[in-house]
Amino acid sequence: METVIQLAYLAAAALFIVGLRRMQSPATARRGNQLAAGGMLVAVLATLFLDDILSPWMMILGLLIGAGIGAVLARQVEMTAMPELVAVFNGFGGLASALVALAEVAQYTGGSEVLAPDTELGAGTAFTVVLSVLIGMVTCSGSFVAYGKLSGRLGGNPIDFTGMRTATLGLLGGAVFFGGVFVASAGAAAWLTTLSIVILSLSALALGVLLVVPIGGADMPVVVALLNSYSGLAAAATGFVLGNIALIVSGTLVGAAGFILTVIMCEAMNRSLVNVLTGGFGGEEGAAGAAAEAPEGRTVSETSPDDTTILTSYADQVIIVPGYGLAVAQAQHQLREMAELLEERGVTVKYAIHPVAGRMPGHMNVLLAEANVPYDKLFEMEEVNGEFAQTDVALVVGANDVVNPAAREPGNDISGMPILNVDEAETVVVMKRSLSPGYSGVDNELFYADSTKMLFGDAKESADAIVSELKALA
Amino acid sequence: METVIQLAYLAAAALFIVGLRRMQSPATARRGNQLAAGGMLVAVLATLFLDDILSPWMMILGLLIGAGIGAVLARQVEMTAMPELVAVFNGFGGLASALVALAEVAQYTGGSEVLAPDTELGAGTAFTVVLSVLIGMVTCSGSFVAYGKLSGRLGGNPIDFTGMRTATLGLLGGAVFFGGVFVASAGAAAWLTTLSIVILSLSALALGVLLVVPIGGADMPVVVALLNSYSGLAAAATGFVLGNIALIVSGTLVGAAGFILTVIMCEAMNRSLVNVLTGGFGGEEGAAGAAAEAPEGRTVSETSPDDTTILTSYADQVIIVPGYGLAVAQAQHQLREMAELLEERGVTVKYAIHPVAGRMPGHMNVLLAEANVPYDKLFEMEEVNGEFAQTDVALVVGANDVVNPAAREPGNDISGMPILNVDEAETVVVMKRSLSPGYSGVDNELFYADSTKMLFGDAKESADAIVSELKALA
Amino acid sequence: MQNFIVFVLSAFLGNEILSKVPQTLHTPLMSGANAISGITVVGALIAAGMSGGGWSAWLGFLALVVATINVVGGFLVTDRMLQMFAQKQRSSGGAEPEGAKVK
Amino acid sequence: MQNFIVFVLSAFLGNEILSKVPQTLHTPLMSGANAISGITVVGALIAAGMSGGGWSAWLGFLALVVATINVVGGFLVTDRMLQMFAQKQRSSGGAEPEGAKVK
Ligand SMILES: NC(=O)c1ccc[n+]([C@@H]2O[C@H](COP(=O)([O-])OP(=O)(O)OC[C@H]3O[C@@H](n4cnc5c(N)ncnc54)[C@H](OP(=O)(O)O)[C@@H]3O)[C@@H](O)[C@H]2O)c1
Ligand SMILES: NC(=O)c1ccc[n+]([C@@H]2O[C@H](COP(=O)([O-])OP(=O)(O)OC[C@H]3O[C@@H](n4cnc5c(N)ncnc54)[C@H](OP(=O)(O)O)[C@@H]3O)[C@@H](O)[C@H]2O)c1
Repeated sequence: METVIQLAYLAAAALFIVGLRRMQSPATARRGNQLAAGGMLVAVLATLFLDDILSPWMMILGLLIGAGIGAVLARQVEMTAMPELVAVFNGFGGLASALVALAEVAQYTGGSEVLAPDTELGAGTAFTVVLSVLIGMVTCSGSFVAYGKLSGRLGGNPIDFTGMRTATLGLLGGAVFFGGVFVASAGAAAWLTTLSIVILSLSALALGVLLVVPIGGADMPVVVALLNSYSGLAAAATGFVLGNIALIVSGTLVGAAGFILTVIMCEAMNRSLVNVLTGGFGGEEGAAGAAAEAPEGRTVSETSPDDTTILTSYADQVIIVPGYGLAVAQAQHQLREMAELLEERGVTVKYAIHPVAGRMPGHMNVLLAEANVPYDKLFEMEEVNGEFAQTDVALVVGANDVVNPAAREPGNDISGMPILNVDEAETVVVMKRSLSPGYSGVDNELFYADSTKMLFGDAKESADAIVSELKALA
Repeated sequence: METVIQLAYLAAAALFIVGLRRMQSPATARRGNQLAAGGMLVAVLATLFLDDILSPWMMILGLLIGAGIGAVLARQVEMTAMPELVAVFNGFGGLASALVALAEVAQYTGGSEVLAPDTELGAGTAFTVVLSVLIGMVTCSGSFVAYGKLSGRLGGNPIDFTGMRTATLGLLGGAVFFGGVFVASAGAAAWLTTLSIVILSLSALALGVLLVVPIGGADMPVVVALLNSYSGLAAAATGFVLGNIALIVSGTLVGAAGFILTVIMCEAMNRSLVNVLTGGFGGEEGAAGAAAEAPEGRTVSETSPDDTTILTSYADQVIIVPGYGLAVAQAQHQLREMAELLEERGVTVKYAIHPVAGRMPGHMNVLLAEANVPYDKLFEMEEVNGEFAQTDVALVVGANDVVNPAAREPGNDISGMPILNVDEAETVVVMKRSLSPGYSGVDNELFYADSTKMLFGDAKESADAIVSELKALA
Repeated sequence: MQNFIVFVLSAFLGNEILSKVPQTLHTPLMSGANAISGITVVGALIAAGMSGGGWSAWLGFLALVVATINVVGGFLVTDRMLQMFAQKQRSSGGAEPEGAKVK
Repeated sequence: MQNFIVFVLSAFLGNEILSKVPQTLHTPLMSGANAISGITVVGALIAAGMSGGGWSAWLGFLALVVATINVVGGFLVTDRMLQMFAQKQRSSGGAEPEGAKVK
């Protein structure tokens, strides 16, 4: 039986591997996710057949409650609230890993046999318990702070108070110290073991808060990806505690996934991970500080939905550049409709997707997929950047940083970030609500360029108006 | 110490992985091979620090003798004899794995402790011993037969005698039976254990011979790749016997490599692996049976090096199609020189590389690399196939099957194999020694086509003559 | 030690597999990977079901509930997202109305 | 069991890494992989050095010799081959004579 269960765990790990492999193509990705879910089912079922189960009802009840809550959350969430939801799930994952390690400790200090087969709580295991609790708890509280910032429940501003760095370092030192005490006392005094692990848990929770609080709201996706990596590592550490292969393999895979995503995002923003984690960059404070009105002596030329309709409907080629504002306005359906109407009139319409447009990697792809925009109309930055020069109208919908020419000059927060060359198009129409800057807080010269026309207003409303005009034209 | 050695083994495995990863690009491949060699060094050094070493001199002596022989063999071999050499090394690898497993058995039956730490020769270990001996010995004798066929010491013809299949099946049955006896007797009678494993070894050796002997000489590269996979698996099985992680990881990686190469070769030849292993296909007997003289009523137009020189030097574009004959003639240096002279005269010269030209995957690439032909002149089949129609001269150098239009028709041995469309070129010059068919034994209609001119003779001599003519022209 | 080896191999494997996921799928990858990290549900099951009771059992039970939320919610939400990608592919041939498929 | 897990993970990893090797490098890959399969030299060392003598030691010694041939020969010959590829890259810029580099 033992061997069969081990084989089932291995099969689960294999299903995760195969599932993740299928994530390499949109055509197979859904199947891949289902395979991974199947792997999870196999692992859970196998566990239910372990010997020595004392309270099967507790297991079933826990599964049912968790599954119910998870299903409801997953059903109800808006697609735009994806980053928040991932953050919440992630926090739960980290918490669970830490709690399992704590249960193992409770089992030990309660004088019972420990959960891992054939082991006592030796120094090696104690060390992995510390890792599991530390990483798990940091992931948990960090993820919930990230959730708060992403959902707007906490302010997005980087929070910084005097002595915060000191406090962070102090907590880290404390966590390490009590981790050491825990390992040292693991074979000896039970009260010291309990005390040290409780203090460790609380410090780790506080640490998670302090680590994420100073990071600006807009950098949260990077934080979520990194915490995702941590929650994988926490699961792997728990796997070490229990000597469970399924946990080690899958946890490590997730750790790698999160880490790769983090690196990719940082690269695309042309910033280092350290800069993201310590920068206090990208809060709304930056936005508030910069100009929301045209500065003196500069003029912007405004346009209306009617004019934009005429302009685009007589164009040969229109390139749509979506950005975070599209997600905020939820304008993807209107945009798709507009593009289709233009195509009916013989206009070539393309979408130019910047790698970090939006707030999550692939954010725009998910949004446009939701609105059923066909694949072959989406172009990556490198593919499309040469085409703006032959394009009549570049339609910038709620994008800002990804089209900001300031990136080409040195000495500002987005210097060196590759951008979409919309300014090479004959006319640029920018759909946004004001002149306020984007995520980075860097002012955008594009708005004042001669070839640029601003279409102020919520992107959804503007797009709706254009759609009506186009229908009237036909 | 134990842990440090284990970590060293893990480091060795990691170096193999990183090394093999670098094989993904020609620019990094050499570094990759060196890293893998470094990994091997780490593993060997770590092993020398194991406790309980009884005879260090034996270890050092064995290493020195082996290294000496290996270095001499590697230094002296001709690049064209590569497949043979790999076959020989492979045979040694398989033999070594089997011998290690046998040593473990000898240790046990001699009443001493077994080599693997903390284990006796239980049923599980005994089973892995059987696998290791079986796979290792089959690999060994099979590889040496393959060597014999590749080097021409054994005839290339598929050998088949009455009752061979029966004999093969009998041996396999015997091997399985005595393997079973070995496992069953492992805890009990030492004499039975010894006897059964000796019989198993001998049957496995005979089995390796009988499995490879019926396969035609030209299919040997596929066999070598498959045996390569086996030798990896034998090493992995030995790793199970000894509980050694370095052996398991590396052996499995090699197993995967050999298997992938086997599959790729079979796919490129449009044949199934089963067909290769049982087909009795591709011996010289086929070649002998087919026409080496033009059949009655068919004429071929012959040409001379002089004419070919004129023809190519006034061409705009010449595409060179190398094949196995280039390797036989060792004409790559002359060919490169010829191409360079033509280029000096303003002719565009390209090399078209068919995926299975030659007798090993990438055979032509290795040959042409040896002659310093620059990368950017080599084109894969898909890239270049559309260009023949705009080409003045297609120069087929010792290639046959890969340009045989019979592949486009059903019902013969190469039906369905993709080919290079040389017949679309204005003129085709075929450099080979006779009208005899190639590897597959299928007659080639191309030789009788109106646009084809045959330049009979050894490819090296013909190319040499053309080079002299070109120099005289200049 | 063996566990550590498994860890190293998994890290290599994860790196190989995941660095090839295209940008388009990064959001679903993030949530899908997150769901997989819920594998800790196995540990939670062990903790909830095999503890002798007391603190240990309650910690295990709590772990089980939150881990299951992570697993079930994570896979479902990823599926919802990927479903949209699948739809998009199906409909990319043209803008036929749904009814067109019936014929 | 643990060993079997390591085996499975290695197989996945090998498949990922090796299916991306370009055709150009298949011959060196074959001989390089072959050299790596000589890792059995580690087993041979153990057998040769740790046996109590007799049959076991001689079998181990023989295993050691042939395994080392495989390892040393295999890596060297692969290096020879790959060296040619490296040369080719260097000289692909043009057919300058060697002397040109001195300046
Ligand atoms: N994708 C990722 O993985 C990722 C992760 C972390 C950070 N980032 C960062 O996020 C930024 C993304 O650039 P981006 O150009 O997509 O976005 P952005 O620079 O943040 O600009 C978004 C713009 O949308 C406008 N907007 C907001 N709500 C709107 C509505 N309802 N209707 C119309 N417009 C609206 C805003 O202007 P108004 O307020 O004037 O309307 C704002 O300027 C980059 O700096 C990137 O580095 C991306
Ligand atoms: N690459 C691989 O991985 C691989 C593996 C296994 C099998 N194969 C098979 O091998 C074949 C390869 O096709 P191929 O076109 O390269 O070779 P081929 O069909 O075997 O033909 C080679 C030709 O070279 C000629 N030749 C031999 N020695 C010569 C010399 N000294 N000078 C000039 N010509 C000489 C021979 O004709 P004469 O005797 O008239 O000179 C022969 O017709 C395919 O059928 C493929 O399936 C390939």
